[in-house]
Amino acid sequence: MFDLPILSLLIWLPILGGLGVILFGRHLDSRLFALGITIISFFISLILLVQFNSASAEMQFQEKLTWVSSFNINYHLGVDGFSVPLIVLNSLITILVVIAAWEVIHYRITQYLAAFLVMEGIVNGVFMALDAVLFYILFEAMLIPLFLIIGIWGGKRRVYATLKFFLYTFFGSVFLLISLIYLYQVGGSFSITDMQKLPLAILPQTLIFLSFLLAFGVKIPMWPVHTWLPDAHVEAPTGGSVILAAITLKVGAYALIRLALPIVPDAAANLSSLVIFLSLTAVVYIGFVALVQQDMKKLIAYSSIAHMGFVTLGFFIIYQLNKDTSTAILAIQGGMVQMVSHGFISAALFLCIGILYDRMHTRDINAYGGVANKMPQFSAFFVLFAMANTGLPGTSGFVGEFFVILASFKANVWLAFLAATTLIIGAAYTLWLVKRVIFGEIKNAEVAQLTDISQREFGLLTILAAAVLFFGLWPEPVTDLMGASIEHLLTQALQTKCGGKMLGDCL
Amino acid sequence: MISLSNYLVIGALLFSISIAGMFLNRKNILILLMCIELMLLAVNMNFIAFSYYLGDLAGQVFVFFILTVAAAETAIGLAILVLVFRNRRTINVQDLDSLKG
Amino acid sequence: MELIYLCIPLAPLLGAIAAGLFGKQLGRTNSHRITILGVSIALILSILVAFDTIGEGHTYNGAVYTWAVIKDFRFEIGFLIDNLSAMMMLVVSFVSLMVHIYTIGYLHDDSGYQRFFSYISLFTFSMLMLVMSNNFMQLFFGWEAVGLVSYLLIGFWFKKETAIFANMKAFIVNRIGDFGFLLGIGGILAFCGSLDYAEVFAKINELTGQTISILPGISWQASSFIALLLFIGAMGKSAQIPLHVWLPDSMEGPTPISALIHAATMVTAGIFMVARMSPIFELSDTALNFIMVIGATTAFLMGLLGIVQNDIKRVVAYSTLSQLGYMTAALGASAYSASVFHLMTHAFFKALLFLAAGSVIIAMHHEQDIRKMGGLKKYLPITYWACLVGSLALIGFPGFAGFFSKDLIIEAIQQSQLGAARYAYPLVLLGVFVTAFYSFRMFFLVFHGKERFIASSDKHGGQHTLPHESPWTITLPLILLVIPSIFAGYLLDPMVVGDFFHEAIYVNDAAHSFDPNLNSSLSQHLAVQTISEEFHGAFNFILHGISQWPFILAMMGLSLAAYIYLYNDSLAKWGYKKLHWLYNLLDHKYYADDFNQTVFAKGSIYLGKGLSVFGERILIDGFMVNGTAKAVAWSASVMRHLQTGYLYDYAFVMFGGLVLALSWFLFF
Amino acid sequence: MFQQLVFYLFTGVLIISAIGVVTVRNPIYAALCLILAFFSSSAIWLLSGAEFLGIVLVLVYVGAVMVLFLFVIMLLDLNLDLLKEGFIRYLPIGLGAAFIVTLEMILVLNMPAFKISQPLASLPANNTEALGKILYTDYAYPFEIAAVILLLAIVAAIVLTLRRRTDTKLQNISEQIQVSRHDRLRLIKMQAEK
Repeated sequence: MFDLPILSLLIWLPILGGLGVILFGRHLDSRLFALGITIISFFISLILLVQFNSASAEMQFQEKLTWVSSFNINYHLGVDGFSVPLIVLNSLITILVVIAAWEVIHYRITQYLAAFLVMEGIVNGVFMALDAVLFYILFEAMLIPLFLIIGIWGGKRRVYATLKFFLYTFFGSVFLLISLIYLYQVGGSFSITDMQKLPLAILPQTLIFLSFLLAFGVKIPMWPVHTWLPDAHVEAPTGGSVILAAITLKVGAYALIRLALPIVPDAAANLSSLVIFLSLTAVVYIGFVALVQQDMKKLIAYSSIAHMGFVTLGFFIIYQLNKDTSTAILAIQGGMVQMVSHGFISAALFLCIGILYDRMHTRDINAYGGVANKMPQFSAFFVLFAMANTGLPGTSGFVGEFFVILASFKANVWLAFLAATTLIIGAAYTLWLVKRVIFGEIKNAEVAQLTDISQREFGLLTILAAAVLFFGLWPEPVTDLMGASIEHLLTQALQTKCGGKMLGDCL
Repeated sequence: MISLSNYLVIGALLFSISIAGMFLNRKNILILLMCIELMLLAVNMNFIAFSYYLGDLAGQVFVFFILTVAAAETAIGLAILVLVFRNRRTINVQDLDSLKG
Repeated sequence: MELIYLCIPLAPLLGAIAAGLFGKQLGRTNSHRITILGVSIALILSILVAFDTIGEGHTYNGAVYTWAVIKDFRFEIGFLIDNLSAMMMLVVSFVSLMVHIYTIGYLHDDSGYQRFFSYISLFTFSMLMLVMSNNFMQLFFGWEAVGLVSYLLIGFWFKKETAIFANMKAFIVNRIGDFGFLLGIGGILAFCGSLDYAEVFAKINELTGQTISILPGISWQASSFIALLLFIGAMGKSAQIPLHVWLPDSMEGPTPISALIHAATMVTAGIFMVARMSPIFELSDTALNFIMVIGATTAFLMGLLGIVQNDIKRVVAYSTLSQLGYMTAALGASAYSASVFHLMTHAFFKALLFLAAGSVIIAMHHEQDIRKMGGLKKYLPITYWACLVGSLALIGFPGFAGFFSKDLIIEAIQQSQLGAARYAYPLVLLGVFVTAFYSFRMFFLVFHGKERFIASSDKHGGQHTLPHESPWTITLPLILLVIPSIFAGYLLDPMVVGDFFHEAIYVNDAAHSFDPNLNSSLSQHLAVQTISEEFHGAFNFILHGISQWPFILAMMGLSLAAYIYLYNDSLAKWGYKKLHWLYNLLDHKYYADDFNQTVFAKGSIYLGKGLSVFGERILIDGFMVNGTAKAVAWSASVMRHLQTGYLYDYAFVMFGGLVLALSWFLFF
Repeated sequence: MFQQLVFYLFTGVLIISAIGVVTVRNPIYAALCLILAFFSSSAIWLLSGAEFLGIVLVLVYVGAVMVLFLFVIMLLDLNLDLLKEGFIRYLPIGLGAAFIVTLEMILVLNMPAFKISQPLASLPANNTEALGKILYTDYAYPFEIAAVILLLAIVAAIVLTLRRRTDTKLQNISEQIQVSRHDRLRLIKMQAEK
């Protein structure tokens, strides 16, 4: 049992399962088959979680096979405190997506499920890869299933959305590849851990950092390279939106932690103001933009961008703290918890919108009103998730924002001030949405025909609601899981690599 | 004595003539194909000359291969020409502009 | 004992969960039984705790569980039980129980019956967590949780457009306060390194002398800055100007919650918070001055608004605002104990007033306009007497609860040596007159005079059954609340004079005025202590009070109201004509709502639209993203002309290349 | 001396026939001129010791390729007037281009490396044998590839020009045999006519 290559299993089981669904989908119930695969992988990820030693910052469960020996490329996997929660999150969300597709997707359901299974495997791989080439390939491969999901099962303007999504993200990645090759040229190894130890002068650091920022910033997405996200969300099917918001966005932020901060700490320190500026712009500017959206999915998409702004803010505020390690840990914890929490909340909100869309076939806010009259259970869930989205204490949405705001106060009052405006703006756009959709008199005949959520939908939302409340009331399990890894990260991220006297001071 | 440059001048002249031919007969694919043959002949001529003056057979081997490939090229070229004519009833180059951007 | 502490909030929570999740299965009766049981347990245990804490002097400070540990920072959920929290627990659970019982009658026919019980039990839980907390984070938890429940309850009748507008407004305005509060907490953590009350207060003196740089070159005292930020939170929750706008609108919710949340408990959370954090506020005269100005302004201006209101609940709501202003002003005068004392008495008599108003509303079949009432005295005797007691307590009639607490506040402000006191004192004095006037205006209009409701209903041609007294579920809480509304004032001796809160509240003895020549012997923060020294029993306090300005002003207000509304209402019409501009100003609530709607709400939307159109669509998507695509397409459309498709052109280009390559070879 | 005479003679013929290829109006004449050019160059090659290639040039080129050319020219119904259009117009350009190339080539040929008047080393006496030896040993693989290219060219030429006529009444016997009942007969259930 313990000798199983558990990480490889988490990658290849869903991928092979996905291929299996395509091959044998005609002969057996593809939904049950896919569900089985996802549940098994979820249990494997739970085993990973249980066996993971959170006291150690080492890469655990390492697997290493030679892949291309002439370039020193290896199939090298390993997990630490950053990867494990995201892997579990990914495995869980994929189950939900499969269940969410159960009665809703009629067109080529086998391929639909297969795409999600493959996606799960690839994303798990991204979270585990310790080899830069492997990482890059998986990072790019992730686009393919998502591209297909939006392009085949998407809405009317899906072709525009997919093209935009693909070109946008691909544009960023090109620079990533160049940087990785440069690092290989200098250090002679594609191993990420070797790259983290590689001393670099400030100029290459700056260029590499900018390329990382572009590549991962598009994925996160950071302002101003975010405009693909609302379009992609609007056109994506419900499952696609859920995966996009809950998982894909996390990959970018994870990559910042895994690559940008440890490999180029000096450049990150020098340019942290830029990233913080972009993050705060995301929080404030995007908040106002979200306020006026007429499309529910667009609104939630914009709110996702604003929330991810907290993640990047948390990651980069550490450079403004004068080496106050405790507060820096608080900030990174905040960013990470925000990622996990946003995974649940955005998934839940997109599922909710999907539930409404399945019944009304429109996402226009004006077409709704008084849904609470007809769907009381749904409304209760929706209000709960909306509140979580506004960062209400007791829900997971609060934890990350709380930590990040506390940490940024230490850095600068104004940073905290701008970050905390999300309390007001976030409440404004979310509650206005709730007011217009959920409350009020029944607006029209279509709303009057609505039926409350089925047991399947109830189950889905219950799982997410439980997760949201659990981590809101007791985030310690997550923070404990990451504690050691974050301290390790800080030693790398706050240490100069360019031979200067202090961080970022390199001649 | 006949020196190497004599041969090379022949090659150069043949080459120039074929280039002039391409300009002059720009509408007729057939003549264009013949000009290509002529051009290859010029190249071959140089190879043979170098082979002779440097005492190295490799030049002749090259000519051998060029002849082979040129024969194949002519065969396919003419086949395409026949096909074009069959479909368009013309081999006028001016009418063949499907590649226009 | 810890188990008891834990049970106090958990009992209502379980009730809330049961009624909320299984309301349908439980049915109406079981739902209210189970929630009332939960709150009763909380009340009984609170009484036990109160005896233990106040009687025996046991205090408790400990964690329930660790919420998260991040290196040096510990975030815990825990309880701090001392006299202050014990008293608050008592008030909360008592008023909550009254409201629970009252609701049985009030919402008898409502379809959301179980939901309502679930909400108010949840509220009780949140409020108890708030007052029992031993750290800032849990305080914030409770703070936002009561905001959430308030949101849900204001929008309880979610079909009503005004209600769902009001609840959104309430939440967002509260969020503005929370925004400051959260930043204040950030400051606490940044400077003290902990969020635990005990640890923070132990380190609080390190704050003095520390500065926060606000702008390059401008830095503030850290203590003032943090205190002000925290107070912004209190302003939101306790509805102080300019964040008061949500409270009148919140009257869209059912009356029981107006009594529980928007009068007795939640809105006083801000007062409680400032009192709890007295060690921080004591460090900053700036903050105290600011608090006193805001409080006094609120007390007077909001009272004025009460005069022109015709909705019975809104009159009470504005009186709540005004009373909250009194409490806040007292906080500014460092008279924390007086403020908390007033908080307690106010909780009782204002809950009483609201519940009585609710009783009237039921009797009038949900008619809330006091101009359409009148002469209800003979139909609603119990409500009448309850309302009378409440009003007397509110205006500070000697012997009633409000007299002691309010007099104390006014005295404290008079005694205060802070600069703001000179501004605040006249305002709070005038406020007394105003309070008496609008309270009895409402009282007389509702219970005395002509029975105008008959006329109005005749006009509509409807058959109007005469109003009759409410069922016992409604009158019982009224009667039970009458008792503390009269007698709670006599706790003055132990609570304020007896240094009841000495462990919970800290008054800076050493703080002296800015000007050492002014009055060096008297500490400017020691207003309460000064009063206490002159205190010789409750009876003497009453006797003393009768000869003072507050009493005289109150009687003047009462008499004026009686004269106008009982004998000569032409005076009101005269005043209305003469002071038309003033009436307009008051009727529009100083145009605060209009201002907010136009500037903030519309402004945000326009800003959002502008950013959405200009920033997103034109600049980023149009220029940067699609612009790149268009640039590529444009250059391709130019370049394509190079592709003529003619064989000889390609050959020509090849030839050109050949010549160039050859030339390169030759000449370079 | 005789060698020189022969050389210049064939060179003259070669150049004149090459000019003829590009100038004559009729493609058939052009092809015949090309044949003449091949003949004369083959003679020059023989002079310079490449007997095998000289013969191959005549056999393969003149014998096969040029015949193919002539076939095609004669099979196609060409409009010669159109094809010759613009000859005069492009004459200056053509001559100019040829002039530039010749000029540059002369400059190239002026390099000392090309100033060789005597063979530096002599080739083996039996040209065919020597060429065969290295072709089947050192150049075995290129030789094979050349063979494959030729095969490919044969296949390509056939495939390209193969015309499937639809107006013939050709039988597809295998299809006829494999036919089943369902392909030809459909049973319909219908109401009886009344």
